[in-house]
Amino acid sequence: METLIFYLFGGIALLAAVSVVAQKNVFYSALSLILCLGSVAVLFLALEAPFIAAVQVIVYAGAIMVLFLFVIMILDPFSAAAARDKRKRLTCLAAALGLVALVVMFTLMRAYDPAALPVVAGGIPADAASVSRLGQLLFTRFLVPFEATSILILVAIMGVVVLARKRS
Amino acid sequence: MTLDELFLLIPQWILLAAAAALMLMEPFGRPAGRRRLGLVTVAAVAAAAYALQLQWGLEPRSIAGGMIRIDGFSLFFQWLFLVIAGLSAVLSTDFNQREGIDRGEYYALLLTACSGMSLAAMSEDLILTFIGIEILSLSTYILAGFKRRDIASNEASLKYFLLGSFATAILLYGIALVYGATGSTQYQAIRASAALQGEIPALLLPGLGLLLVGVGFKIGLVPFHSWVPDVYEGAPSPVTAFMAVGPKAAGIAALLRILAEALPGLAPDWTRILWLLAVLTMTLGNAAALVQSNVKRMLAYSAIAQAGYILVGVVVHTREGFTAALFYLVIYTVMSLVAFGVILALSGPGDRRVHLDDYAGLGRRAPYAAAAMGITLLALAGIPLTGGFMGKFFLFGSAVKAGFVGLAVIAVLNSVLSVFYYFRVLVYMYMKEAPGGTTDIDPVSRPVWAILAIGVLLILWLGVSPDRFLALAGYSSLGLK
Amino acid sequence: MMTELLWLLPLVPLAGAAATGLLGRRLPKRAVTLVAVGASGAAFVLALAAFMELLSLAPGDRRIEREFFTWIAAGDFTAQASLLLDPLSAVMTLVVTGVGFIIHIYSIGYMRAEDGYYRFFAYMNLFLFSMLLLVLAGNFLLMFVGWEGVGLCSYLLIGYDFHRPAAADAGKKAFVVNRIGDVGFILGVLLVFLTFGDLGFGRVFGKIASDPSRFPPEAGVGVLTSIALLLFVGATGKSAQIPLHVWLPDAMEGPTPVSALIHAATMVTAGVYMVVRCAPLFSRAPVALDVVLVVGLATALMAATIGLAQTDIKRVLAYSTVSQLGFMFMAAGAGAFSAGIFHLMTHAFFKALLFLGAGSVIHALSGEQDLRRMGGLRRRIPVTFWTMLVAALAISGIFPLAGFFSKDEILWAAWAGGHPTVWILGLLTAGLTALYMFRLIYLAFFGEPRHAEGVHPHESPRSMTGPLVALAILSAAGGFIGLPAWLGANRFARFLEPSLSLVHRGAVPHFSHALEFAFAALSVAVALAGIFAAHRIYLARPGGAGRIAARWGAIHRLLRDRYRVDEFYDRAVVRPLLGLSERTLWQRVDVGVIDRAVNGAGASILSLGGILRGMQNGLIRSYAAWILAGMAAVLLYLSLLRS
Amino acid sequence: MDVPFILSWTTYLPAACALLLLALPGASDRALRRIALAGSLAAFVLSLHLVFHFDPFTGRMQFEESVSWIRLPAFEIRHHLGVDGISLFMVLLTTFLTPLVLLSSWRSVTQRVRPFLACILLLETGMIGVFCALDLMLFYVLWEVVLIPMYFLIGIWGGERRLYAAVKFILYTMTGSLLMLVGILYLFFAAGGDTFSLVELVARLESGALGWTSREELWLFLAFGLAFAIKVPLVPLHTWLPDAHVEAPTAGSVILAGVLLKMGAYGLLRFCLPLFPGAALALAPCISVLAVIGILYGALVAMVQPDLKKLVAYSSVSHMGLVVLGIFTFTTPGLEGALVQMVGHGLSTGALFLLVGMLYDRRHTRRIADFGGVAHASPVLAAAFLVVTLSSIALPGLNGFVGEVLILVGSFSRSKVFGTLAAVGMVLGAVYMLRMYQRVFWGPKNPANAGMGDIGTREKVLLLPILLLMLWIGVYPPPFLRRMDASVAGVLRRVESARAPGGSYRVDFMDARGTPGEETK
Amino acid sequence: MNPYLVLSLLLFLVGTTGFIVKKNVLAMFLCVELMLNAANLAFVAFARDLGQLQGQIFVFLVMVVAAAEAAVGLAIMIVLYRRRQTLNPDDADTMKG
Repeated sequence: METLIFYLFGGIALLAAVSVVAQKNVFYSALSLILCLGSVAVLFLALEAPFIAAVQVIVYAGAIMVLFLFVIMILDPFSAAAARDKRKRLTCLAAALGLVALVVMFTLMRAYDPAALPVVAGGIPADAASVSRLGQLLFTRFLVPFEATSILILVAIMGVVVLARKRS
Repeated sequence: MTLDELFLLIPQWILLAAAAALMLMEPFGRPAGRRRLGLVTVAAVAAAAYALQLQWGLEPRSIAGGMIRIDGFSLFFQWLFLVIAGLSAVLSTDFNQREGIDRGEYYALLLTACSGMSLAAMSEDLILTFIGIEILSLSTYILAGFKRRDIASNEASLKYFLLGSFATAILLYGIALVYGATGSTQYQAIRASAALQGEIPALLLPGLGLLLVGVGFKIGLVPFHSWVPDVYEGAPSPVTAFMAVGPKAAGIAALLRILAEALPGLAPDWTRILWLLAVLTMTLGNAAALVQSNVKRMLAYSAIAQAGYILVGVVVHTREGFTAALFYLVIYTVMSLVAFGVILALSGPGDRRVHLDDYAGLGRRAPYAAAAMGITLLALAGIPLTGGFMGKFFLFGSAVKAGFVGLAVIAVLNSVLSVFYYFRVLVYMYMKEAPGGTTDIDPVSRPVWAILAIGVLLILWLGVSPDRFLALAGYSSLGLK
Repeated sequence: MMTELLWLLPLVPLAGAAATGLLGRRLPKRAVTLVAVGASGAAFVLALAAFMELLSLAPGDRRIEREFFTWIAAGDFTAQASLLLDPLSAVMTLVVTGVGFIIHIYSIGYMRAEDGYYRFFAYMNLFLFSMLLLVLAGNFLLMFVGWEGVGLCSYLLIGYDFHRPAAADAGKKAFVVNRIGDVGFILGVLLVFLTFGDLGFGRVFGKIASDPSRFPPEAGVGVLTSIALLLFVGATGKSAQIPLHVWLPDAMEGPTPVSALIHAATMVTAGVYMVVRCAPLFSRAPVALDVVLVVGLATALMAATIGLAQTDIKRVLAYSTVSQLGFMFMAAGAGAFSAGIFHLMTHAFFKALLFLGAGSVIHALSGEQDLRRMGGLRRRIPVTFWTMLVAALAISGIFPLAGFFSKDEILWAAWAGGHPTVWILGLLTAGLTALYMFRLIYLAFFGEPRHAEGVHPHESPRSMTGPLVALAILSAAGGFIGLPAWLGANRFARFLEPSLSLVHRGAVPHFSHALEFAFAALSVAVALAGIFAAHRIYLARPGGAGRIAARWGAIHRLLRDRYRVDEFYDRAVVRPLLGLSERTLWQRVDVGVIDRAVNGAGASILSLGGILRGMQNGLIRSYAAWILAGMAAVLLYLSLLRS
Repeated sequence: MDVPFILSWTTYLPAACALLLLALPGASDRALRRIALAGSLAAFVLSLHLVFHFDPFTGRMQFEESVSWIRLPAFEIRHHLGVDGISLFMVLLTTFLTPLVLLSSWRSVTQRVRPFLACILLLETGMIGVFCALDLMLFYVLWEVVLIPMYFLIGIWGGERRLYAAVKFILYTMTGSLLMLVGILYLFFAAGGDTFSLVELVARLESGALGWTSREELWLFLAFGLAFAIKVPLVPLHTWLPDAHVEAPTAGSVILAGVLLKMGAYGLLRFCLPLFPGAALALAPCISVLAVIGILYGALVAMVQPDLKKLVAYSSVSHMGLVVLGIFTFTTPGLEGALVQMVGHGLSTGALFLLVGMLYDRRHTRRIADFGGVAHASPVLAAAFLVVTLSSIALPGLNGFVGEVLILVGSFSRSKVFGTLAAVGMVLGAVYMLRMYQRVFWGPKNPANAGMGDIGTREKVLLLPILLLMLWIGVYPPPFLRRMDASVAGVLRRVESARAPGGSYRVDFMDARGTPGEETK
Repeated sequence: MNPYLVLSLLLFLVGTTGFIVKKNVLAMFLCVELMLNAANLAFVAFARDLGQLQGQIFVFLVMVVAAAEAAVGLAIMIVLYRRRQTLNPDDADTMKG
């Protein structure tokens, strides 16, 4: 069952990802990305991470990507089609480099075997009540990173205020 | 998290509170208050510094569930970042008023960036390091584009943002791989896990590679450096000054922590990679700086090359090497801030007078600024009796001691190369006459003068009597390992 | 007494030089004259006193060496400032100061109208000092000081009229050619030090003489030969022997008293003096002696032939000097060291006289030096004529004038030493000497006056004729102190004996006095033949010279052009060297290779910078490609190139 | 009388004076010049104290002073000064020439007088310090410090192509010196990483407590030697010199030729020989070949130079080649000759540049072809020039000869070929110098010289001490030589120790040429 | 080898390559999101393999980071568009060399 889900949604995610790159129009790229994110959310479910799956759909695909779509619509949804390319060879180069990286990383990672990992101190075992545990952890052990992300959001707010406001 | 641990983070709280206050001052503060923005910033930095100073001499400890380490290394970098933020704020005030970007968010972002850098240096967990770097990066993306009406500033911001987020993603993937390889993101745990597994876990090597790329981007190592010249050129000059030292130092700090604390087992690998990166960074940075005629851009390339020198200390990965790298960071910070300080003092309305020709005959037109610039350039070139020499001396010394004679020789030859372009500025300032019709130099405010003067004195003092700072750096490097 | 004050001897002229040189510009001429001439006169008196004191000693004790201070000392290398007075140096001192004094007096008149009067006398006094140092030096290195010092003075005095390019050139040429010889000399000195660990004449020669096993007298080429040859290179430079003779004729650009003193009587004989001084060494290096002999002979012959075809009165005399110096070396080469010195002395008298006479002639003709524009001066300047005639006869070797005795002794030594070829060629040279000398006399003093209109020849002032007369007397009578054995005892040789006591002497075959007498008569006959030929060619048949020149055109041109040695050097040495320096070393190596490499290294780094500039194209995507490429490379390293 | 810290006083007095100059904003140029002159004269007087209280019978360092400079847990860098017979006269040469240089620029430098004087005084401090420093780091620091004022002297007050010359100068010399820095560091760590003291290092080497492989030693020697060879300069590393000389102002040229070049030869003597005797022995043949090439090459190229300064510059290449040849004979006469030649060359070439400067002040040209007949207009100048020329071509009785003959003795005793070739340099020297003299000073009266005038009192005061010193060294050198003996013997003992039987180096190349029966010690 | 990891790797490299290929700044940023997503997938996969919970926390934190980044990035792009009326990254090349 899990295998089937993986191949189905994994395939969709991959195709959608390729589509993000392949689409000439950025609007369709964004839609492809939403599809990809949704498929990955399903995979998260399969990986026993329901909370993350939910956040992925609600926050990521739901909120962030919608913001994207808004911006795309506000700006210039169809300019990308006419974009001129100053470096045609870059496409081939990128593909070649991506391929090299793929081959290399794949060879390096092939030997991955989670069973070989010793039990690491400080590991938090996943249990049934994972969502509540998750919330608990976020405010105890991971408080500092969590708070740090709030700084991040503060910075983002300031950035948007400073940059995107109307001319003063 | 205990109260005790909160106390240890007070400097950061102060900075963030001040940042929030500055942000709020913008909509709610009266216009008269604006002039005090810089003052508030400096006050916050001073307060944080005071709070930080109380931690002096504490036993090293890990807090926040092993996320944050309080030790000499953390203290050292927090100090450094506070100084950088404070000085940048002072350098900015006049400039911002002149350029009409004197807003509270500017200073708030400086403070958040400082906070992010501190987190990156203090963190003992890859995730927190990542978030710290991210705070720093987001702040600087915005700062770089702070002159919204300026095309260059906007372009710098865009380049920095796009490439930065690209690199961040790579870094994050690296973190994921390390996590997968060791089952943890906490440095000590990574180290222990890697050690327990006997042979090197399969995912650790690509993880290491991607980490190096991600952090190398922040530091500006060749070939991950390409954003540096453009962004430095386009960003407002005070921001450039800040970027040339802050993120670079934060990147070095993170790199040191990661490599020395989490991945010492991979030392043979990262040593060799970083050896090559250091050589590339020095050589290409210097070679590209040779052909620049825009002083800001030239200093950008010089900053790349300087990062290569600092990297020597990391490659060496001995006590001496780390100490020398930290020591050189201090000196580099002072040199860079003074150099950019002079540039922005002379840059004129619109931040335009940054071409070498604008420096012709400066020795006569603005003798003091020229002298400050001259001494700084000598220091950057590594001429004795300046801090720059002492820094290089200990760096190269550590390399020689650890057997990296080849690296030392390459670094030394690069110094010769760098002399060429540093001295070219001297040539323009002292050996060429100003072309007719050159406008006068704008008056420089007292605070900026003070910074330049203190900086120059510090450069000279470090060149003559570096013992104390060196001891400090040595104490701080104890935190590693 | 005098021996204690030996240091005064060179120092008096030095003081004179310093005084006239430093203060002379502000002093009146009379004061300059007083100081300079006084200094030379005082030196002569001192020399005389020293000589007398030496005479008063027993022959075996006639060697006084005084060390004043250590001049240079580094490690085991030491050179003392030491003076040595022995018969040889005493004779030389007398000649130098005596002739020098006379010429100083002569110069008062000759240089009367010159602006640089004080300068001239300063140089002259400096020359006396250097020459005395050379002569009195007690070791090789100090001798070298004088050796180079006289070269310097020669340079300065030749270039005295420095505004004339010819004089300036000649001065420089003299110095440089001398320097070439000097290098040989200094190398010889170094080799002496290396071999003996010492530089003092006495000690070095003592070691040679006392250690026949190490320095076998009849050995082939050994270290002594090397030393001797190197020293002789120095001598060829200073004494204008082949192949370094080229500077002396040009040196005639100097004022005539200078030519008389330096380039005839004293400095040029320094080479001979040095060889004789080193006779203990030379005599044990037979190969070197043969070289000396051959070079001397060749020089004598060659210069004599050139002398036949020169038209400048001073140049004739200059080649004559070269030729006579060749005779002196012939003597040394044949082992007759004292004969060499004897000829040196007599030559100093008559050649100085000839030059002074020539100076008087030039003076009389308001600067005319070309023999073809002289003639008939016999009655106009009688004192000059008669004194010059005496000198000409003396140099030609007419009995009983000084030259006869000295030259005859040399020829005899050559024969007796078993060199008949040398003797024949020497005899031929003697004939040629008489021929060119009387060519000069006839052309200048006899026949029709050919000088330019408006020139009124007049006799020189007393201060000039006086020295002429004095020298004439010496030229006439000077030979008698060295009468050959068949006329009595050679007192000169006997006097010199203590200085030559360490000389190695092979077995000398004994010849009868009658044979010696016959040879002497033969040489006089040859000389007379030469005079007769000169009379026939230049006086009896006007135009005879031209006909001969026309018939032997090629040879005549060769002689007139002095065998084109200068041109040869110019083409073979000077120009290639300049070309090498200019084109190859400077332009090609320095600028073309080294600098280009240096600049090229810089340029290549700059072009690397240019390439990097090009790569920094401002496009975000290509920057990202760099990052990706870097990432791929790092990963590639980690997967493939690791370990 | 024992003056404490006499060397520090001597060294830093000029620098203090320079700071004083910079701190006097209102002073007139005239006053500044006087202050600078007074400062340099005071340094000279202080250095005279060294001579009078110098003990010629010990090879050890004298007037030593040592205080901690940079103290670290593992090691310390000491401010360690001292002089011995090798450095004594270098210090004196520096303090002697600097006042003269200041005096020489009295009229010719009118622009930016204050920084000019400051540069010269800082330069003096650096140079004295280089000659006194006994701590490798201190030495290095001062060595580099010297470059900067020189760079400015060339770059600001120089001629038309001054920028090119200045950059070339700095890049050439920095390349060498930075590699030396790596060498110093390597040496330091190889020696245990606790001291930079030259005295201490040599002592350890002597006692056998410290040693390295011959390969290491060779590389170390090269690292140091390259820096020194560039400074000397040894062919083919010399091309910075003609440019620097031609473009530098008179004062710069004098200091450059007079003192700076000596730093290279001094470094060889002070560091390379005692620290790496084995490598010095092994490389002596190669270096000697380069030195001989330098002697001939410099002389030949000097012969065809159209520019006075360039000619003198190439003559320096030739003369300094002789110095290097002398050093690498490893004989007492060779070494002492080299030292005397260093002093002598400092005097004669310094004086030549002064005189060329005087000519330039009057005619604003340095092309030899533009001159001619100067002796008519300026007889005293011509006479002084002649004396200096003669000293430069080693006429006996003047300083050049003593050094040259000693070097020849040394080199001749090592190798007849080298000795002979070096002696040939004497001829070439005479050729180019006299050619130049003739073309500049002799010849018919030249209307271009009409306004020249002879040298004035200031210039006479300038030249007289140099001329007297030349004469003194030439006539009575023992006071100089005697003070060198013990120190030179010390250096030679170090070199000989490496030649000991069983030592890793054998130098047969040079000794093989002697004929039997004339071994020298 | 974990198939999720392979997928994650593929997604990551598609994002990486796409970043260089795309000629629209918005699309480029979408590719960055793709890369972040790939990392998230890897985190979750590792967390499951290790039986740990913290991997999920990381993903949560990363999402916040992504959100903040997106906000700032979009603001910058808006400014770019306002000034230049373009979203082509190749037009932002006034500074080079």
